Amino acid sequence: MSDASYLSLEKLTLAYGDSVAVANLDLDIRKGELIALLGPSGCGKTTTMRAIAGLLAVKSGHVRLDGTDITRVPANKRAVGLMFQSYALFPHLSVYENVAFGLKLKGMRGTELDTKVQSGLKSVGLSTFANRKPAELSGGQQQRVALARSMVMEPKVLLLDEPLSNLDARLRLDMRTELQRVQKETGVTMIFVTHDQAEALALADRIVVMKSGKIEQIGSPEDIYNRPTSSFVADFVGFENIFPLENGKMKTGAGLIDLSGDLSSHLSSGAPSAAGLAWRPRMVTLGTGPFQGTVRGTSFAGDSREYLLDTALGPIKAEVEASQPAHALGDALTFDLPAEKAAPLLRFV
Amino acid sequence: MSDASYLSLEKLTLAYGDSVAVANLDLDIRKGELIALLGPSGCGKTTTMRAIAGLLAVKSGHVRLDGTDITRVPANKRAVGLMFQSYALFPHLSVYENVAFGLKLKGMRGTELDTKVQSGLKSVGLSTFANRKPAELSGGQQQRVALARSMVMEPKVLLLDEPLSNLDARLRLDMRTELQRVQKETGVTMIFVTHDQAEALALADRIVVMKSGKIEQIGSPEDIYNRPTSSFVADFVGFENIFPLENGKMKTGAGLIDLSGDLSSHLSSGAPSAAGLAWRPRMVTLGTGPFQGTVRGTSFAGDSREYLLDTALGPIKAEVEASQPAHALGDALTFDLPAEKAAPLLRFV
Amino acid sequence: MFQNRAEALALALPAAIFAAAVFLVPVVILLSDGFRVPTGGWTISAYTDFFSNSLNQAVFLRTLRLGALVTVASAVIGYAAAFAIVSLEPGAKGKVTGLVVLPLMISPVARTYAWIVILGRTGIVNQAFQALGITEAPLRILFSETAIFIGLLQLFLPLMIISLISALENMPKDAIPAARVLGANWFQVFWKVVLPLTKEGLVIGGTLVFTGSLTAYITPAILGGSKVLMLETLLYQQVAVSNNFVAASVIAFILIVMSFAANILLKRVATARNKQRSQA
Amino acid sequence: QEKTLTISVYALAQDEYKQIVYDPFQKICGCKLVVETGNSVERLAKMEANKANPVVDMAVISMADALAASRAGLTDKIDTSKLSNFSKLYDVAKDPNGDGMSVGYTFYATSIAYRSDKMKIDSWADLLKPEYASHVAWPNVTTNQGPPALYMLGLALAKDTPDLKAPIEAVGAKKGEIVTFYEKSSQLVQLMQQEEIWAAPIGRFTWAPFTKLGFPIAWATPKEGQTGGMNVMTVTKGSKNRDLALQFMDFWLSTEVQTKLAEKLIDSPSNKDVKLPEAIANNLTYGEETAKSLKLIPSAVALDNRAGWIKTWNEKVGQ
Amino acid sequence: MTARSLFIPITLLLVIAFLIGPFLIIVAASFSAGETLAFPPQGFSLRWIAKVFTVESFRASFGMSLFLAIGGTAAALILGIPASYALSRYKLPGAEIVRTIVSAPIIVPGIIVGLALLRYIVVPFQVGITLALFLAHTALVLPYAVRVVSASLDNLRSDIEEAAVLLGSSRLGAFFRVVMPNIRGGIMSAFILGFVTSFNQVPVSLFLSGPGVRTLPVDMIAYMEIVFDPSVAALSSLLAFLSIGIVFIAERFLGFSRYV
Ligand SMILES: Nc1ncnc2c1ncn2[C@@H]1O[C@H](COP(=O)(O)OP(=O)(O)OP(=O)(O)O)[C@@H](O)[C@H]1O
Ligand SMILES: Nc1ncnc2c1ncn2[C@@H]1O[C@H](COP(=O)(O)OP(=O)(O)OP(=O)(O)O)[C@@H](O)[C@H]1O
Ligand SMILES: NCCCCNCCCN
Ligand SMILES: [Mg+2]
Ligand SMILES: [Mg+2]
Repeated sequence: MSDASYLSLEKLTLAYGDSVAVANLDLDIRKGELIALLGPSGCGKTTTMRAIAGLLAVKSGHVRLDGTDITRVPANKRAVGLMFQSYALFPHLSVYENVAFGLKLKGMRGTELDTKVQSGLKSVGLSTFANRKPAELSGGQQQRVALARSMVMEPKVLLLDEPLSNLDARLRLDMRTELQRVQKETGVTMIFVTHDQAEALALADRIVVMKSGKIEQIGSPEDIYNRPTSSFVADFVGFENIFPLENGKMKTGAGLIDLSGDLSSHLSSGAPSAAGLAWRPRMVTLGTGPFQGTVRGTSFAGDSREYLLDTALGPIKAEVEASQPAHALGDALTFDLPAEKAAPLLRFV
Repeated sequence: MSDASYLSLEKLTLAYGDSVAVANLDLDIRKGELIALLGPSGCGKTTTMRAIAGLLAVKSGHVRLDGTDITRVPANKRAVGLMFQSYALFPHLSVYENVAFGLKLKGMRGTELDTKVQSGLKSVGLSTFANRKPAELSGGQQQRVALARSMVMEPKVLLLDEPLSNLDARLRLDMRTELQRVQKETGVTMIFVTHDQAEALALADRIVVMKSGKIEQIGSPEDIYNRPTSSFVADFVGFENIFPLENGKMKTGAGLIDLSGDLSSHLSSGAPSAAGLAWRPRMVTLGTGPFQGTVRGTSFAGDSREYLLDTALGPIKAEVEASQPAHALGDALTFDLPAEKAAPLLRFV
Repeated sequence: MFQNRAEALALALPAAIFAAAVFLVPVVILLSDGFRVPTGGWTISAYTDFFSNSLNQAVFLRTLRLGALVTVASAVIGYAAAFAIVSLEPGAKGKVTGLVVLPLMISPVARTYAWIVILGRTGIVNQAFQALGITEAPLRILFSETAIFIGLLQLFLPLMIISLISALENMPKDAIPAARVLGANWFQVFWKVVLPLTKEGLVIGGTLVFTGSLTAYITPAILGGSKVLMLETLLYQQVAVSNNFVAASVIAFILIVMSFAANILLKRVATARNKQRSQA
Repeated sequence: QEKTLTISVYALAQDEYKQIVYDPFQKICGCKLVVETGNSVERLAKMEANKANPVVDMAVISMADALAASRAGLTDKIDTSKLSNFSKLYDVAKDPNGDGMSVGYTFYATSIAYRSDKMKIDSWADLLKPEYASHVAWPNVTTNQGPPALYMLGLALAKDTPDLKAPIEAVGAKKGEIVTFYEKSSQLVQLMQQEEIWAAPIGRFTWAPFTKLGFPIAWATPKEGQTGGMNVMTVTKGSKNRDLALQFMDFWLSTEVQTKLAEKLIDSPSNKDVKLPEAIANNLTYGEETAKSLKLIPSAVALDNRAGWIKTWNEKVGQ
Repeated sequence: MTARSLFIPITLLLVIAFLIGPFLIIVAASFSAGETLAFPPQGFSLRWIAKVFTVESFRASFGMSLFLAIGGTAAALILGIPASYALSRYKLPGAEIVRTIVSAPIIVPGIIVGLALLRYIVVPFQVGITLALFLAHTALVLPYAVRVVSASLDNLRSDIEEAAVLLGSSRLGAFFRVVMPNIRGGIMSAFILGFVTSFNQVPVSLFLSGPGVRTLPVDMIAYMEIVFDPSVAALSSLLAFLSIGIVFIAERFLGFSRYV
């Protein structure tokens, strides 16, 4: 075992009956690393987690933890914690007892147990709900019980399946901090699924992007966010203006168009084999540039304002600071897709 | 009935047993309006929706729809749709049958039914899953079935309880568009709970912020986002730097400090009775200004970078464009809380 | 949605009234005979008399023991079997359940006769044991407490399995995986999660088995060779031979109390696991 | 309006009874016959419950139960002058309990069926011999064969007190060896077939199946003699169809009907005019001599000692 | 994993062998030429099967038993399902009392039930025996209906009923459309247990029999009292296969709601 592969998935294939959900997945995770698992609904995130936890029989491939092949080790012997997307709280147990469940199984008793459970409840803000049954809690409260239940266990690997999806933004920030604190204190290796990119960016050491049961890209948050390697990842992380390249030309609604000199040289120096180019809405410059467009839609997003433009290239999304003067539907605008900002894509899928 | 109160809640009090979850709530909603319900976990959002739908007996107060008091009208006679936070899919029915359920009850049959169900499934991207049972779907897929099931019904009022919480960002954008399309086509009045502020801002005509079973503020997205009236709302929507005012002075970790002339005049003209002031991290200017701070934390958030500063005023959060030069932990910085950007708070809670 | 008291009563009362009128009242009147002094007034002397007899005590304890053994065995086997059945594919599930149900339709007398064929000195079991060299001479399994145990278990196990199947079927799907990842071994999963979530099934199944074992007459009579007295045997003697219905009602009441106690005990057992001290 | 006669009988051989007794009688009387079946106990219990408003007109029960019924005031004296066949009955059947309340219509011997190749039975006590006991099934005291068998064992042990203490103790002492104390005689054929047992005291009416097993099985004639039992007819007190009931009883006791029932091996006749071929007779309890020789327990003794027998039995055998 | 995957087939094999073993002896005997039960069976013949159909009293009592088992179980389910629904979905005052009352019939020895009903229902109210039997069997099956169905309902999430109502179903409709299909297993179990209990019921029926009214198991016991010939085995086998048929039909019937 190298340090770089504390937890490793090797050619992991997982299936429900005959339908393969995850195929040939390879992934190495360092000890203490915090991995965010991203990907569209149904791409196999939960499935992968269940296999790591030992809840799903592996069709082929291996799971190794700390040098040992645990592919056939039963779930209760893995020291892998899992917070279920569906919470899976025990309906017959109170909040307190739900959180205490695993600790008791470890043999913890008395004040030690109580202190631990109480602090777990406190960390998710549910101290006053200890005696409620799960059915008497709101959705977000249930989710926090599930979170507390898996965190107090301090497993070697903690898998969190959309741990914060039902929490408000404010609370989510607190919980993020809490996760980081626990991670720092216990050095746990953590994989969490999230659909909230801010969360992934803020928390993760590395982000794994999955697509249809396969890994599409692995990288640091900056990598994924700024340097998506494929059109799929680019689209997924918010590069909404994406164009394929064909013979060095950009394929648009208006046909193949030559790249500007800037862009052309930017590419040939940085990514000579690029198969496409992508710009986030925020990267599109409005009010100046070689292209023409008409405002077809607009929406407010707090700090900024988004415009949907009808252009010869096809629809273009642009985002500008909310403090800038607003454009109305039907306004004609010039815009640019600045060369230095374009993300070159290696694969176009 | 005035147009401004197509759906109205009057002094609505809701309780579980003896514990009051929602107290004396008043709310008027226009026909065709799209309301976002925001608030911390456990504040009573689901409870309110259940009461509107007729699933929860009203302790006191009234629910009126289109001029009729429906407080005691049974749930199935209300023409109010609800998408459950827990999905509540019928486990024994296929995805198709789940979506067709309500339509069949309306007497729809044959091709009309089929067309409708298929288009519902298509709109949530689940056409190929029609024959699966809910247990064979991923979390996000289940959520989309629930969404489709409630949308195809085209009720007068559609209540969506965290409809998109388990979807990835990309899909969430598509679903948003879909919701807007349906809303436009059918003119349905919609209330949705979301913890995603971008969603609330982008979709909602008005936002209702709840706290502990009461309404804290109602307003347009711009209002809520830029002009929170209370420290609670300010904090909730991301004004992370909040200070109370005492006798015209700002109460900070360094004691009461005088307001700068700018700020003072800004206040006395705009909000003479302000009880507090708030700045978003993005409003804090770094590198210049009267205050001093040391970088204690930093985090990446895609487009931007966040700094947590230790200052005499207390901890301050600042956010700057990621393209700006980065500061390291321990760096000393000057900063300003610009007067013109401060949001004056009427209540400090 | 479900806070309407009138609605609840309207749903529950017909069954309750029916059971009370058709069943409870006549039975209570009959049983009250055992508490009556012929000259008027009430007494429990029939019960103190019954228990002061050492034979009766022994029979009582034996009945209790056998009932408990059969109940525990059927619970253990029943859970394993019900678990296995529930995890089958829908089609196979129906067929296997059908197989479990089949023996229930055989007349209990015929079934005990079949056990005579199986357990007899020249029966299949003894033949197998001898062929495998496990025993030299044929074992005397028939006409013993063991034979009664086997007969009763076969008679009542299906009731337990069927009760448990319906309880297991709707158990929340992720409860067991959740317990597993929290470190529970299969025994703990069962004890702490499955048992409390299926307690209604266990209570009903256990009560059926226990009560059935207490009041079984034919099986102890035939397979026990009447060498092993049970309370129901005494009851039957009072009714069938002595025509003493008051004495019979005393024994019946004791049996009822035993069943009722078992019912309560079962509920306790199933719930005990989650009565935990919470210092919150 | 058609008259209805309700009778209460043992549940045995109802198809044959219908053919031989019920249907022909309905033709003769032009009345409707309703038949209730069951064992003595439950039928007596029902008669008792319906005492004020009797449902049954005529009941067929055991001799001892008949005495119990008459003691409980459930039956009436039988006007034998209305029974044309009364005089044809064996004397023992005419008034078995001596109270004028019952008439015997059939009786049976009880002795020991045994494997003649494996053992030799000369006395009831032979069953308890060490080399035999572990191949014997003994009737439970609660069965009809139980007390008579014990009674005969008492005679063999020369300790024939009405409380049957000595024979019960003797059986109790061998309880570990004795294969089973049977409740239903039907299981004996099974046990005999499987060679679990070689011998058991049985009533003659269950004899036939043993002869078909393919083993040498004999009917013992122990030196103490055979015992047995008698079933009788009674008329319910307060019956509204007394004459019809008597007419029915008379029909049943007729030589023709008794012969037919005997030929089907259902009931041994109590009518001495019945003549049977040897093959049939051998499977029944037939003939005046046989009838007279049976050592029956008097009903009063049975009734008065029943509870005591059971108590002793439970202590010695059931413990 | 392998231990677990073996657990299921092995458990099932052992349990079924144990439960079905005696049944196979009975079936074998039904088709045997011998006079007793035996294994291996002695020869092959259909005479015992044929004999079953010639015993006249079996026919009448079979009809009675079938009526009681199906009618009584159906009546018990009609009374019991609403009660179990109330018990598991509502906060019912006195719920424990109701539960105890409806469950009581399973813990009282049958002889006592039969006698009590004879003395205090049949005689004083002059209730017909058939009706009395029907009432008694309904009462006896009621506990299964209530408790077994409760076991299913308790674990069934209740939000789906709310969802059905919001999609336009009436409360009753929601019950039939989304509750019933999901507790079919429980109802089926209750039906099987009830049917079998009723059909095999001896002690209660002993006293509740009257002129011309008898149940099959009582008849069978009477038939077997003195002579056991394999026709009883044959009858048992026939009944077992019939019950499979009935269970199958009930399955179809209960499963019907799936397509409503
Ligand atoms: N069945 C219940 N019994 C008792 N209390 C309940 C019940 N359901 C909810 N509550 C309580 O009522 C309050 C409001 O709950 P509600 O579900 O409306 O919250 P919410 O705003 O939807 O929260 P979330 O965002 O976490 O879903 C919470 O404090 C919750 O604990
Ligand atoms: N029990 C099951 N039987 C059959 N197919 C299943 C089952 N569970 C999941 N699937 C399918 O496997 C694929 C992967 O599912 P998984 O739950 O891993 O997705 P996910 O990435 O977690 O999605 P989400 O973000 O929506 O939760 C999906 O297409 C899903 O439909
Ligand atoms: N299922 C219980 C069977 C009880 C039988 N007792 C009655 C004895 C009457 N023959
Ligand atoms: Mg998932
Ligand atoms: Mg909620």
